[in-house]
Amino acid sequence: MYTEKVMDHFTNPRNVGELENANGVGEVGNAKCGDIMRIYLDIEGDIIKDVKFKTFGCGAAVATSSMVTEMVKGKTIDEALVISNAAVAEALGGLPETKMHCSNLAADALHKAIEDYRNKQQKKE
Amino acid sequence: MYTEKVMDHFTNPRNVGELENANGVGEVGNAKCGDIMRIYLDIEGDIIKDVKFKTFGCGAAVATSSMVTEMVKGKTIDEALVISNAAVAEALGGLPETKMHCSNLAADALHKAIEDYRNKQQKKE
Amino acid sequence: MRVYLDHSATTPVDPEVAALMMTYYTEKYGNPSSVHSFGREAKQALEQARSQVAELIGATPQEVTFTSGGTEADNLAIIGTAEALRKKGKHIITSCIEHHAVLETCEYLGKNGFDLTVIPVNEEGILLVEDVKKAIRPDTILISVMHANNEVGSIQPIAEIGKLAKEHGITFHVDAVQSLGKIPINVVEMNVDLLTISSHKIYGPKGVGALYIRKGVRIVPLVHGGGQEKRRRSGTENTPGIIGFGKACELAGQRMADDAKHQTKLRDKLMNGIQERIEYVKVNGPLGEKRLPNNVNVSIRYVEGESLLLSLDMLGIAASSGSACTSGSLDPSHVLLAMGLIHEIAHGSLRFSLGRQNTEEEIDYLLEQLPKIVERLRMMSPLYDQVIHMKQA
Amino acid sequence: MRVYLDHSATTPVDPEVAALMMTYYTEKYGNPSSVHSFGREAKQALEQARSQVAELIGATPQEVTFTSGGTEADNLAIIGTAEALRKKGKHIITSCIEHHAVLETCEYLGKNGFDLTVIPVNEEGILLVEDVKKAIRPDTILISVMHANNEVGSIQPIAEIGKLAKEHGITFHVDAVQSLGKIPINVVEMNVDLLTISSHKIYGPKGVGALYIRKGVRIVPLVHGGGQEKRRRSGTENTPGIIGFGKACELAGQRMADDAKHQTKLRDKLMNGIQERIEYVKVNGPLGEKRLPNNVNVSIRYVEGESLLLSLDMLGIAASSGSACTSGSLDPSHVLLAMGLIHEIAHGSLRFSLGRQNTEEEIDYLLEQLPKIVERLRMMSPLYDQVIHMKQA
Ligand SMILES: Cc1ncc(COP(=O)(O)O)c(C=O)c1O
Ligand SMILES: Cc1ncc(COP(=O)(O)O)c(C=O)c1O
Repeated sequence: MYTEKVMDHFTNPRNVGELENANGVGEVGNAKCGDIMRIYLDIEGDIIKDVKFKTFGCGAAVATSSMVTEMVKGKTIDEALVISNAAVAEALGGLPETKMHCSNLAADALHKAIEDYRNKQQKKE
Repeated sequence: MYTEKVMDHFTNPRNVGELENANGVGEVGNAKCGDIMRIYLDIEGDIIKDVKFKTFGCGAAVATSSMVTEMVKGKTIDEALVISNAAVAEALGGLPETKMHCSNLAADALHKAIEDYRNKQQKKE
Repeated sequence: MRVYLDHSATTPVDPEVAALMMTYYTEKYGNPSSVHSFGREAKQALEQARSQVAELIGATPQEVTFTSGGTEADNLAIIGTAEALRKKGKHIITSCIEHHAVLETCEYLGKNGFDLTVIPVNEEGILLVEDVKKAIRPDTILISVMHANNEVGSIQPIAEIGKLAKEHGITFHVDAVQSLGKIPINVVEMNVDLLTISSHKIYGPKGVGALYIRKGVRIVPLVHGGGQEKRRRSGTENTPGIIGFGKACELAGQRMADDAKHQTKLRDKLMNGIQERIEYVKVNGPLGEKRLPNNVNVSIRYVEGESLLLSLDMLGIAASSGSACTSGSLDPSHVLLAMGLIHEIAHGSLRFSLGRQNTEEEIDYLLEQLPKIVERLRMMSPLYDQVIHMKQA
Repeated sequence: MRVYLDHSATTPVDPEVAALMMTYYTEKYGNPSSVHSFGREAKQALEQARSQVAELIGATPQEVTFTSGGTEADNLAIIGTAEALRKKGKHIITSCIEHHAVLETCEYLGKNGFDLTVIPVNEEGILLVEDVKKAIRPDTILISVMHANNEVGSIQPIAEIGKLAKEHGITFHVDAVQSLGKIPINVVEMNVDLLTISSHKIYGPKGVGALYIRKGVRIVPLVHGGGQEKRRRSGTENTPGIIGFGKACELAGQRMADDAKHQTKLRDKLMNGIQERIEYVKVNGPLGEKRLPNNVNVSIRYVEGESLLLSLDMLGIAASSGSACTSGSLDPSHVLLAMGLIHEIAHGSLRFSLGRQNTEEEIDYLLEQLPKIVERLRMMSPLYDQVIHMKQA
């Protein structure tokens, strides 16, 4: 069903947890659908210095969350914004068809977190 | 499918052939249905002295023909007339359901042969 | 260590059954419709299997029609009755916890001119006879209720519904796929007209099932052709499969009491063990006699079912879940939802279904591993935050 | 000596196939829908089998839907198309020599609001493309014609009919149960939309078949439930059976040329041998390229088919017949009648269908025994009297 890479990220997810000093947090999904992903960003200047996630969901949900955190760590906001859900799935070597829509939302969570960061910055200004 | 007795009568049919001096011949069935039985009787006084048959048909048709000849040889006409198709099937230890109607006509052929004998006798008188 | 705890999904074929089948694949391979000896030996074994199946459900062999499985038998029962009785009425009653093979078939008919009433269940997953009674209309032609539920093991009041159906002259179909071989079935005592059973849930081969059709009950065939199975189900008979099913039924009859005793013990050990070792756990389905001896179903809050399954799988433990993610649909188990569970909790449910070969050691292993898995996933879960915060406070 | 010459009825399972299946009965027994490793290993093997089947008919794996056999696949093709296209039209074309799985299904639809045209055949048992063309109406939704006939081995002009169907935008179904593994099949070159195949005719297990459904062709399922096989055929997959079918297809592909050569040789030897040794014999069906390599069909005048079969059977020889008595119906083979044979002669027909394992010695044995049997039965036959009298005169 899942690729080896998906199983690796599910078994040993990178960057699990919360960031006390997160300046951007994004959450997508809901418990009703069986998937919730929350991404915490620590952004300095334009750079994503640290990132963590918490996910309630299936194997694909956990693996995409883990994958996206790896993909953005150290990247600029602009680089992060071009990462799509499809790109995350691809980086994992693909996802089963049935998982492409409901559990492949990690990039959305990332984008929401960036949006949250920008909103907060604007308020500060 | 068939009882051992049926198979015995099919393999070693009793009284196959024609009777040159038959004084009663009866035929039932037709080639279209796949079953024709012809019975030859040699009747002296009231007694069936000899009997033979020829049959085109399935295993049940052959076996019932053979069986009925055994059942009537040496019997009186009246005894022969009470033999039914069902009695022949029973004497063979039963027939498959699908064969009870189309291939179980030997007693009918016998009765026809007796009828033929009686008609001929009447004409003689 | 490989621990199979998914016997409600399917079972291994009993070695004795498999060995018997082999003979009919490679040596006695005749077509039972054939006149010759190859055909006759197949036919004879086929009819012996029919008797073995009939025996286990209290039917006569003539009342057993073989199919390609439980799903086809359910379809034949429901569509076949609807077609046979469409002039008499258009109303069909079923329950909300039926297997998809029944529910989808009823819904197919619902879209093709029939009326459907779907009876609810209580929080134990058991349907109330009173509700069935209320649903009956003058044009009701069929009631279809399962004997035991595949997800939560709840046993339904079949004999009482059967009595009701009989009083009203309504055809009564029972899906007994999960109860066969686990608890006694008697179609006469239960007043059942049509009963679905499946081979691969009782250590027989996949791709074989049967529909009991009470003598005199009319049904239109689903599959047309050579007229096999007394014109009720055409197609060259799957003789090796059917013969395997027959043998499996014979063995099930012999072993039912022992199996039930053994599995009930493991079931209760597992159910209690999980509750002792893990917090925020809910047992789904009834307790005691109203539950199949081999079913355990629990909801583990704040985690999702598929993640649990994958984690168990990596330790060699095979189970199943009511999670939407394991079914390819968006909603979690319709059975758990019907029992009143909220989506969030239903998603985190696990079913362990025991079998003949399971041991205490296997249950111990599971009870040792599961808490660690749950802990790990909960630490990853945003839903668990509130609990952590509550605990810290 | 036991000589099996009824391979068109069913074949033994190849030992390699049977051995493979065993593994999936007793070890890798998971339900392919399950998430765990037991499920995944079953799923993977299932998909490999799908590729093996697709390969043999020139399809892509996604176009292969597994069923419980040829009969169900025929039903799914015909009823599924009729339901899917009922708004478009009500007219169905088929031939008079189809298998009952097609004919009975078409007749069932005929009784349920559809119009049927049944195309005749010539005396060789081959249908004329011209006749199909004439039968097409603006409301024709389906043409169903078999690739090779099961009784007389006649091969139909499928590619030409496929072209015609395509030109008219009509769904084209082909029952290829008898041709699979015997002569090449390519669904693309033949312009086929739906193709029925069955495992137990090609040394695979009984109870398994498949329907090729060309990408884009719509079909309503026959069996509703868990949504397996991309919702086209619900029910727990018969994985061991399907895996066996896949392997059998692979082997059939490898051996097809050799098998055909071997069987054509035996076929011609048998066909000629019978004609040399027995008087008043008629060969049914075409000769040469238009005939399946493994089919021999002869009418032996003045004797009845079942009697011939029983007599052969007692010598260990298994064959089949077009006699009404072997089918439980009153009429002999509808195929032989359609070819213009009179009842009387059709009743006395025999079919010998050759297989991979048959030898020259077996054919010699048959050719030695058959004349004696015929002689014995003819001496018993009232129909033969005229011949005897003619000879004596
Ligand atoms: C209650 C119930 N009914 C029907 C079925 C379908 O049976 P089968 O898998 O033989 O198609 C199943 C199992 O899948 C089941 O659990
Ligand atoms: C031409 C043809 N179609 C369909 C079938 C039915 O296939 P199955 O026996 O797999 O149901 C057969 C064989 O019985 C056949 O010969």
